Amino acid sequence: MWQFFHKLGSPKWFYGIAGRFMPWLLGAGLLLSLCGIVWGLLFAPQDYLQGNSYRIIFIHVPTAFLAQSVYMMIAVAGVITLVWKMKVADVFVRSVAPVGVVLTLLALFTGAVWGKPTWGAYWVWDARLTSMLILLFLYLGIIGLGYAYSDEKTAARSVAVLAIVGVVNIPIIKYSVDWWNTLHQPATFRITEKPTMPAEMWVPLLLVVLGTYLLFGWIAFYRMQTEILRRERRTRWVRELVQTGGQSQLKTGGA
Amino acid sequence: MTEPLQQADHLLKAQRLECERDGRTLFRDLSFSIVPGTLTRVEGPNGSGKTTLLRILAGLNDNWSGHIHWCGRPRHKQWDSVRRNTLYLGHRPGIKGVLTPMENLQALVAGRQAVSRDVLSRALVQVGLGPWQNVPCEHLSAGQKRRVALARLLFADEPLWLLDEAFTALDVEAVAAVERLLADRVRDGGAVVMTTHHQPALDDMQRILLGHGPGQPAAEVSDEPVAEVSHG
Amino acid sequence: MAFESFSALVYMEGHGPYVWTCYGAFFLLLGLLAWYSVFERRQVVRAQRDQQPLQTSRQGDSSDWGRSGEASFQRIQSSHSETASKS
Amino acid sequence: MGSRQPLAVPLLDPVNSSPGVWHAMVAVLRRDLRLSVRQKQDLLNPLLFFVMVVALFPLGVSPESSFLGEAGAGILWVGALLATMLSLDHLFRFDFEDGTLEQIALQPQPLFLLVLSKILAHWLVTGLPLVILTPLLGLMLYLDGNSVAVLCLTLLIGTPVLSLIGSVGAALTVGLRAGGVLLSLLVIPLYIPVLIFGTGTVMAAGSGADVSGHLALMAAMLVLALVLAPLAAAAALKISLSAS
Repeated sequence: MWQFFHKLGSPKWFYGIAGRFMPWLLGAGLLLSLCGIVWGLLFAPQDYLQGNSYRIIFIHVPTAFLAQSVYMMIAVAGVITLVWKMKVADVFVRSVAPVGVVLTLLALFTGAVWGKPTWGAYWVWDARLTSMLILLFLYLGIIGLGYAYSDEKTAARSVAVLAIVGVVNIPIIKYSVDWWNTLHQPATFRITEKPTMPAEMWVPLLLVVLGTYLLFGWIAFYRMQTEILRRERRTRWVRELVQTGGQSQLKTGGA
Repeated sequence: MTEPLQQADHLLKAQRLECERDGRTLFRDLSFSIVPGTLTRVEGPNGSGKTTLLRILAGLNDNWSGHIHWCGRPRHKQWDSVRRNTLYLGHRPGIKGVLTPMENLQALVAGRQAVSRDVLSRALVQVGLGPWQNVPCEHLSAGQKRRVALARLLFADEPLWLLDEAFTALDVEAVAAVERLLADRVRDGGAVVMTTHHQPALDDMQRILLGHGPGQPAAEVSDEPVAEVSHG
Repeated sequence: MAFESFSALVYMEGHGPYVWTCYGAFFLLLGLLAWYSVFERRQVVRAQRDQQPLQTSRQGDSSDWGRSGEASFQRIQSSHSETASKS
Repeated sequence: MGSRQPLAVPLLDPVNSSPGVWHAMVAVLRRDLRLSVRQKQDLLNPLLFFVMVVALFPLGVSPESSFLGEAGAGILWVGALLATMLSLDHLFRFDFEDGTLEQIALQPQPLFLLVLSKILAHWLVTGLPLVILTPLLGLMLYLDGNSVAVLCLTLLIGTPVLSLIGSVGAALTVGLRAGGVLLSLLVIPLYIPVLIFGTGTVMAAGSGADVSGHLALMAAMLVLALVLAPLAAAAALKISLSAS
């Protein structure tokens, strides 16, 4: 276990192992999410309350879910950065924070568009949307702080502290926003709870959720590889990789 | 990692220190020990990492790798003792302009040492600030402000002093006086590590030589030690 | 199949524009993210390739002007002062 | 450890030879208070800012008593929040720049306790005056007596939380030359729960509900911030010092 942990800290080893996983992540991710989306759009039955607009759920919930869990992952990586000083953890934070922003933006956008047919306005100060907006601020803070420091180590450790402080705050923020707006809809879907939706609705949703997680894994690995190439550009293995590895290996990360 | 302890007569021992800053290696494979009763001068051109080294020794900078031992045991296991037994004076020594020399000293010393007002007052007199004791420091000259900071050395009881550019802005007599103070301290068994721009008139100095200057990109730093300790 | 015809699928009883906008944004943004990531990778690799010959050639060339870090603080004769002294 | 020559300058025992933690904390507090008293601007600026921001709302939105009575608590809370936030950048910056902060970090006492002292000093010179000024501004915004009392109570519990959370942001940005704007970006999302509970409590009081539960919740937030924020701020300060 510890050996594995130690190895994981080595950018070179991580570069290789990520390359081996990526094709599978990409393939399975695309397959699952496309299946789920097609099922949800074409075959799932209409919701008796919201009509067809509920079909936005098949992308709103996965992006919102993922946006939140990416923030948690960043905080976990922050703990690893501070405690074990592992380089790869920081590479993860750097590469993944922009992805989190994109996901949060998507969740906000789809939520707002969904709001129009449901509530009659594009923006309603609904608890979940407001929480997502605050999450966006948290992400922007992390990115802003990360780019403010020119020294990579300082940036990494500062961002780690901020992410941990943010993650301690997320439950408080969620609770306070829920309290502030008690008129919100109950959370649509939780893995741990028995779903109240019919299976024809939640199975495709589950597919898309799983698929986007896998796709996130792929884009995270891909971006991490790029970041590693950038950071380790002075090392011999990166030089050799760039010279002898050839384009194809670098683009897909080998396999 | 832990080697068998040798005679632990050193206060501080650094083994294979390496420090990289903004992608540039400042020093590598730097080993030395600081023994009571010695004066060590860190030497090197601008940008070679003298201040960084002192900050590492003080425990302010932790972007380094290697081993630092304090009195024979790894330093990170005994921060309390390290902090209490090390006095670090940076080139910005923490003197507030709106406070008087007396108030400044009181605030700086409060957490370290129980020193009476009387002692502080005598220290200020002896660094030549007797008449200025109750004048806000913003009205003092740069050299006088430096004297406020250095007044701490007149009663400091820490065995290890780390002085970064302690002589800046002092006039010739003051420099000589501080040099005498350091020599006395070393004779009494204290240890001093310092950086200075002038060549101090002190015999029996240890030297830590750093770097060849900022022109060297990190990629080209060879494996030969860029730093060494010689006894002068 | 929840829809009887293609046009019913597109129209979705009036909710079509909202649903399709969302899906459009989803694919567009994720596509942009993927494209940008590939673009970044190419840039990094290209920068690295362009730099390598430079780095290897530099190693032997120690006389490279201004790289030794030694200072002489000699005054520099600027062309302006030169012409001024001539006239 | 074998035979060792006795040192003429002995090693000091960190516990017995240095003044206690309490003494050190009081010294830090005293210095900061003294600095604020000598530099009156630090003391006055947040207050003036608070008053002016609050005065903008009747001018910019509506001076009707119906609007102000409804929104007054929120306006005062937002004003207090912004005033606190503006003063945060100075919390560590001057100490960082003149070397005081490294001397504090090198003291034998735990850094987070000394940081707590600094935060307390910050609250005493910014948060507390805001609370004291609130009844006056509350009257100008047509708040009734009960609401003003509850508002003051929420600010009394809430402004220390603002100072505590803000100290983490200040510590993270102290090494940056233009850290002020970034500091706001970092701190605002963390301030939202405090704001929500603060104004929510006043509104609940306005509708005649019992607010002791709300106040207890705010007190719990204060305790949590009191325990965690100094630790995080101390960690952040060490990072910032390490980079300088």
